[in-house]
Amino acid sequence: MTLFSRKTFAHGIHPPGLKDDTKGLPIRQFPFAPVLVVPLSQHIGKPAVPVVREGQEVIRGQCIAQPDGFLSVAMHAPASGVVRRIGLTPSITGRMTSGIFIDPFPASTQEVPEGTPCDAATANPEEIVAAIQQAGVVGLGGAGFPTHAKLKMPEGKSVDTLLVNGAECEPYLTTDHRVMLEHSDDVFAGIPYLMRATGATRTIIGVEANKLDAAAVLNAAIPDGAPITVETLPVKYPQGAEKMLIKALLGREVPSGGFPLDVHAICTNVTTTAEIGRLLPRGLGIQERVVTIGGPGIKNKGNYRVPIGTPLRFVLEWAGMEENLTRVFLGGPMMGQAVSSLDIPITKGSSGVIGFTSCESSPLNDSKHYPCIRCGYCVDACPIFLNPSQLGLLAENGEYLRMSEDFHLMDCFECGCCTFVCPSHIQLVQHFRIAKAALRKAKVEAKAKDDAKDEPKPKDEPKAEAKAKMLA
Amino acid sequence: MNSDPLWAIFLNACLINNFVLAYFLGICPFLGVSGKLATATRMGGAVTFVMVVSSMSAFGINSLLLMIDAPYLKLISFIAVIASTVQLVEMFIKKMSPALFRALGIFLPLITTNCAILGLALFQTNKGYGLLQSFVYALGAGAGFTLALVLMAGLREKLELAKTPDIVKGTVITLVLAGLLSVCFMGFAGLSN
Amino acid sequence: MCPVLAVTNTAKNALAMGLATAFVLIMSNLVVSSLRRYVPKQVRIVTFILVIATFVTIVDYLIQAISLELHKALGAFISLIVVNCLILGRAEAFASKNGIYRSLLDGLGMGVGFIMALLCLGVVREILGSGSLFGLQLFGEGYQEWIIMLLPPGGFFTLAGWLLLFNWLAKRRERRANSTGKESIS
Amino acid sequence: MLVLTAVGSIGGLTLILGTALVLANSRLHVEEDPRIDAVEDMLPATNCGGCGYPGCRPFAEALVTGAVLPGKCTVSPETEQIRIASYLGVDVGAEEKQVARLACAGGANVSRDHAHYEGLESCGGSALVGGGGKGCFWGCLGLGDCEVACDFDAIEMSRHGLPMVDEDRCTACGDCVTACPKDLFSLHPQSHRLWVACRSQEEGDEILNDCHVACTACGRCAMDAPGQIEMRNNLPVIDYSEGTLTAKPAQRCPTGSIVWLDPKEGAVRGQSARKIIRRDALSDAPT
Amino acid sequence: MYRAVVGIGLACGIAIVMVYELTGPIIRQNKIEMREKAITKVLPGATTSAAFRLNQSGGFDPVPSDNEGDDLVFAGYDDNHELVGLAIAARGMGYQDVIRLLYGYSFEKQAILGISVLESRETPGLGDRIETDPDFLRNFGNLDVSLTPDGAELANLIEFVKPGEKNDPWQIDGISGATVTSKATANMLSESSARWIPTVHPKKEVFQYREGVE
Amino acid sequence: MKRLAKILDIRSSPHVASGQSVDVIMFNVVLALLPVTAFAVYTFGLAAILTLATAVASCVGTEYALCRFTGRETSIGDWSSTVTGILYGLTLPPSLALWMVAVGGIIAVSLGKFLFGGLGYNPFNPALVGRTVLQATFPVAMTNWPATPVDRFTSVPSSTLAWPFTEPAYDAVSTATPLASWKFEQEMTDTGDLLLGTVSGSVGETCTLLILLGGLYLVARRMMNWRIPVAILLTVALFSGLLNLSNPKHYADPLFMWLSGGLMLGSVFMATDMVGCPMTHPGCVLYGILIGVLVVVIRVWGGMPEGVMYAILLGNAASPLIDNWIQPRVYGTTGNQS
Repeated sequence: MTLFSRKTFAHGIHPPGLKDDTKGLPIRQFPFAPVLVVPLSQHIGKPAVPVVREGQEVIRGQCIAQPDGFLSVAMHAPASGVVRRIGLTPSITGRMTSGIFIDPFPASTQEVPEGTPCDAATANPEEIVAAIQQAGVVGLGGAGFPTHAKLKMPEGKSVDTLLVNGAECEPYLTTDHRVMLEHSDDVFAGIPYLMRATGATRTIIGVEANKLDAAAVLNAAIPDGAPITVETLPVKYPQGAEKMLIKALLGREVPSGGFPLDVHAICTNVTTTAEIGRLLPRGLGIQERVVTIGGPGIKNKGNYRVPIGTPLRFVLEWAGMEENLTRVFLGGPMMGQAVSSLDIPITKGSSGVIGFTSCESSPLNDSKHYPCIRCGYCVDACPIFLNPSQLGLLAENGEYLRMSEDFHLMDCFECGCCTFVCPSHIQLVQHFRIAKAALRKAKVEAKAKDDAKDEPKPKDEPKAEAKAKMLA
Repeated sequence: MNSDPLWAIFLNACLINNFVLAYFLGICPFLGVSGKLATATRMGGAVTFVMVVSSMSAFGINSLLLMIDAPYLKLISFIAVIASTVQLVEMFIKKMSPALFRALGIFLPLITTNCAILGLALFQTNKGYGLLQSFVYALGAGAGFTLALVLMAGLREKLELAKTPDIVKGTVITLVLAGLLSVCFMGFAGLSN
Repeated sequence: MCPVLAVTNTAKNALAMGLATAFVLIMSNLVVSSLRRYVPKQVRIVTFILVIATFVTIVDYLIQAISLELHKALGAFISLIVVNCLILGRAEAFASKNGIYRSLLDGLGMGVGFIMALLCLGVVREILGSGSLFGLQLFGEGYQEWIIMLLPPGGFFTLAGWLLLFNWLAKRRERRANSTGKESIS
Repeated sequence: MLVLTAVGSIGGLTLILGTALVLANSRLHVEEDPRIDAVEDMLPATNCGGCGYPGCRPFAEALVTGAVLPGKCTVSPETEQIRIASYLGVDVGAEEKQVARLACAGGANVSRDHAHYEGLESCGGSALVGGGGKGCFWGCLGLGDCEVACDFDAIEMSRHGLPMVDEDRCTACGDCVTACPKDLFSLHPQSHRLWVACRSQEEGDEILNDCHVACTACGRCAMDAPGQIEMRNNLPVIDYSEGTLTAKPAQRCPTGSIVWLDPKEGAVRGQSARKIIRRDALSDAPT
Repeated sequence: MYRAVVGIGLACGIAIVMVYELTGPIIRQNKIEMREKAITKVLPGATTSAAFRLNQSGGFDPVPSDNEGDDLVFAGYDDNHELVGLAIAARGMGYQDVIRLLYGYSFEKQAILGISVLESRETPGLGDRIETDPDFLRNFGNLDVSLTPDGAELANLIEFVKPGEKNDPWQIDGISGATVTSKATANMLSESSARWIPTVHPKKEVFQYREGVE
Repeated sequence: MKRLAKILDIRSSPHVASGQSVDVIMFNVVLALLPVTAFAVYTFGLAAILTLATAVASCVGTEYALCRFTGRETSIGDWSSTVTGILYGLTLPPSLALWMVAVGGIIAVSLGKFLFGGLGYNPFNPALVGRTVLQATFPVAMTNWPATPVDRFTSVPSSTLAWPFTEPAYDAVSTATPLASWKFEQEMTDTGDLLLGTVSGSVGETCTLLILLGGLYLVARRMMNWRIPVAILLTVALFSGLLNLSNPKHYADPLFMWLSGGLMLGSVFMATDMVGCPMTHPGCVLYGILIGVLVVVIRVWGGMPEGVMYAILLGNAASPLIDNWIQPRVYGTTGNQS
């Protein structure tokens, strides 16, 4: 382990860490809510298909929904209980999605029966990929991308390095930190599955320097002879982003619009890795996840193992909230999404529940909004080397098409660095989200129109683009 | 005969007495085509090219007129020659590069009635420049025109996204910018000393 | 508009330039409209330019004959009347399609308008720039001239100022018209 | 002598130049259909895209090639379309006037918010933040993206934050349809009078806590007009092609989520629904 | 088509020639008057003038006075047909563009008697003070351009000095605030006088008044 | 379904911010300018106080009036017009008539800033717009440098209090700025004097050391891009150094170039105006080089002794082009954008 590695990426920002409240608190089990809601779409891709009926009794860990297609994963019952109904539930995206409502049996021991194990040493890559899909594993860092889909090697692609992402650069969040400290064995149990599935020959675990204890624990726990190294990285946001981590650890740049595979790397979150290491040898599926519950608006801060589907209202009531709690978001404060309804359940992607009170005057909230003064702070902050200032001006004028064509809007992954540093308090990220949504919509409309037309007309695509331009 | 050194002629035409910013020549295309940088660059190139061509033909015509001692025909023959030269160039571009033609659009015929072109021919004969001097003068004037046009286009592209008051948008702001650029160019005064 | 801006630094020059332009405008309108039947479409522009250039040459010599001083002040810009978009524009858009009488009226109207426009510029620039109007001192001895008004930037700024004023007036008129004519939709 | 030089040189000059131009004209001429310009002149030049082409010029090109009929232009008045049609010698191909309609009636006077949205004043923006905070996840966010998108000033936001479409001005260009992040707008022929002004797919009365005019999927309308209205995804779907529709289903609707759009009186609701509509906005506190 | 173009071209040609013929004499007269005015200004006392052109051999030929060009000198005569002096043109780069001016040379005083600006685009109110500033114009009341004893060159070249520091008769006091233009004026005078004075001075006789010359 | 008990606030991420703010930045620029201002007052006395006060008052007043007139929310609170006012005042000759100062201030804010849409959209530095337009308007007054009287704290030059629109009367004793005396008389000024500011010149451009101090403060607080002044100064040094080597008599040495005139004030406080300079670091360096070259060219070969303000304005004019050509290389792509 090199203690003070200077490996990092260019640009980025240094937000305050704010992890001290929870980083020393061990993971605790969270109680079961009176009703658990398992949304069928907790991942990117098609929703899973329920395989239970209303009124059916389920056992904890039982598969209750099967994947629909390759970009979809299975769902498992978070508790033993009875399926009350299958209906609409609000989700963090602001749309209603279908979910399975389960009333847990209050008296149940909530034990999980083991299933068919999958052995890392003997299984072939296809089996591992299938097992991971069946276990319902998605990226637990927050993105929600089905992990097995990453591991499936397309024709002609190869991977030499597996990167395990322990950067956890978001303020407040300490789940990865605790997992690395408490479940290093799971991490090292998970790594062989991933290496075997992808054919990677070495593994690097990247840990930010504010988690030196975790790095030390991992380093000490590396199995003898395993091609695994632990690297500490300078503390910088957004080091935990896939592209940034690859740049920091390998010095390679993922091509614009491409994937880590294009530079022979694959990147998984450390908690995801630990989860694979915990589930696969026992043939289980995900029924709970570690969540940091913190922020100034929360009374009993801590790291909890929360059953999937626990409604936020229950989480907050149980953890206790301050009187003047006004904002709650899932994930960290940089990229986490604001919660509009407390009926939203905890999903596989929820790495944190952060509550702010009305006293936490985020400068974005209260101060004046100024026009862009072209100070260039955002240009210096953007880890993707975009020009957020220009993009912001274009967005205000509704020039969405130019944003994507001339200024690489689609490379933006909404890390929030630009908005964080902006002295004019311009909601750059939100502008970009609107622009992307409008462009996506225009594209879909164009495609729909294309399909609907009997004779394909070349004029249709420009038309949709013109539309996108007109949206302001 | 004029004995100004070539570099002084170039600097003079390009910076000190910039056609657009000091002589108000070629304002129409300056206001019209300076909206987009890409177009402005091409327009600048086109004007420079036409300037050189018409400067050369004006020099020829002028020598001819001096030979037959008919200075009173200067203006009418200049305009005729320049107009037809430009029209030929226009047809040529339309034939050779429809894309370029489309980009410059209606402004190609505008070059015909672009005072900068005729002004160049007139000034050059008034100053009594020789062939080489005329050539350099045309190059300088074209470069100056392009420079002003490109600077303007850059500024206007930037301002397009600005919250400029409605009544100022368009011609007014362009004129103000031209005035400010003109003030800036005053810094070059006296350069050729 | 282009070439005439340069000589509007005094009201006198502006007036002279305006008159010269108006003269060319009216005469060329006349000639063009009377010739319109005989000129084939392909060579229309060429002949128009020839006609205009002729009148400009004539004006040039006339001014030289009237006052060499004035000719010196206006310089090569008289010749540049040829390429004034207005003249060719009117010839092409109006005179070539209308009768002599109407073309004459059109030329007169446009010419007067043009003179007014140039005067607007010239008056402002001379008053501020030299403290005089048509060469007449307006203020006392101690007046501090605003030199910039006599220089090219002053021309740009003055024109911008007038346009701004007109825009503002138009906007105000529009707003007034709107505020009465708007009905609510239920 | 002077006259001779002048005449000779000018004559010679014009002769040479004229020849050059004539030659060039024949050699370098680029063929372009003059009718395109003529037709473009007759089009409204709004470049709205309502015809399905990126602008008026491409539409003009398509008109000239006969790929499309003048009636496709939703903006230009009928007289202009007839002019174009007679110029090109084709049919007008007029279509019935379409207008944009909003499938939501939940203004601030009848609906509540779950959460208070802060940020850019744009529906598109707020929709991306937890759905915008409106109690009904399907409902109109009321920040007026459609109003901005409309090039014809046909949309104005009402006092209670709902867009109102001026059917006379609406050209059915479809910009509002694209602009609405909740996809509440759609284009319909003006003659379609019966209209479902709700998109909520929730079943039962619980939705009424969030919006008093939401559809509760009670199905009464479907019973009133069998064959013409059927319930799909907890929402009535009207089949306009099946016979003549009457205002009856709208009168029976208990929440007023089905309305009858009368050309004179505007949206007509049933007796029970009329009581719901309040003059002023609801307070944020839940009942 | 040809007929129309050529016809109109011919008509235009004729019109122009006619106007040229009509206005030509007046214009010529105007030009002469204007120059006379300038010559009177630079040669106090002169009322009439005659033009001479430098020929190949270094001599001067009388030419009609409506001729133009930089290689001309003008002799000025008073009411008694006495030669007052020569008016010589000078040109040089000013602050903004070329400045052309005329200066008067007196054979008796071997000095420059006055200048008149023919053409300048200098900054109004600043650079154009070379025409109006009385302090500056006073320099040319009697600016020494005397020749060396052998007559081959100027004894002292004209020099430019800071405002208020004129000590010698061949020095020109600058205008404060318009240093560049006044310096340019001094330079072009210096250059022109160094070239012309040695040439014209010995040929005083050539320029004496003759009948028949305007 | 149970309904929410309380209304939450929702907003787009990120939910935290750095706390940097435009008004704070502008206020710090004012702070950084304080030493220079204080020194100006010390050197030129009452005249400097009046000039600076009028400059600031006219700029802020114009901003306020225009905002009122157009019905915009007033933008005085962002301190930017104050910065403009101080910078503009610092570039004026101490004896300038106060009515001219006011005219320039009005021009600076209205023509230089407000017409373009206010803060953030002005392509040129407003203070320099005011200064340059004033230079073109009243060239004589703007190049008049009277010797500072001993009783500078009790009396003002006679020209200062001229009635509006009248030509000011100038005191007889005038001095030349170091640059002018070098340009027109080839006289060098002592380096020590230049450093300490005991020379004639504009109100705030004389003391180089204090300007640098202010600049260092801003750099330390990361409110200024140090690359711009460094690029300008290095270019000037290199270019004039080469000239100086080729002909020491004819061309001044780099140190003199650095310390004389408005180069320090301009490169530290005006060229670095965020609104008018390019956004990327390479762009800023290019911009600095361009300004540096123009400064030397205008100073050495141009008609005027000083060219910094023209150079910076031309740099401003060129910065959209620079921004257009030099875009950051986007992660994962090989070439430039667009």
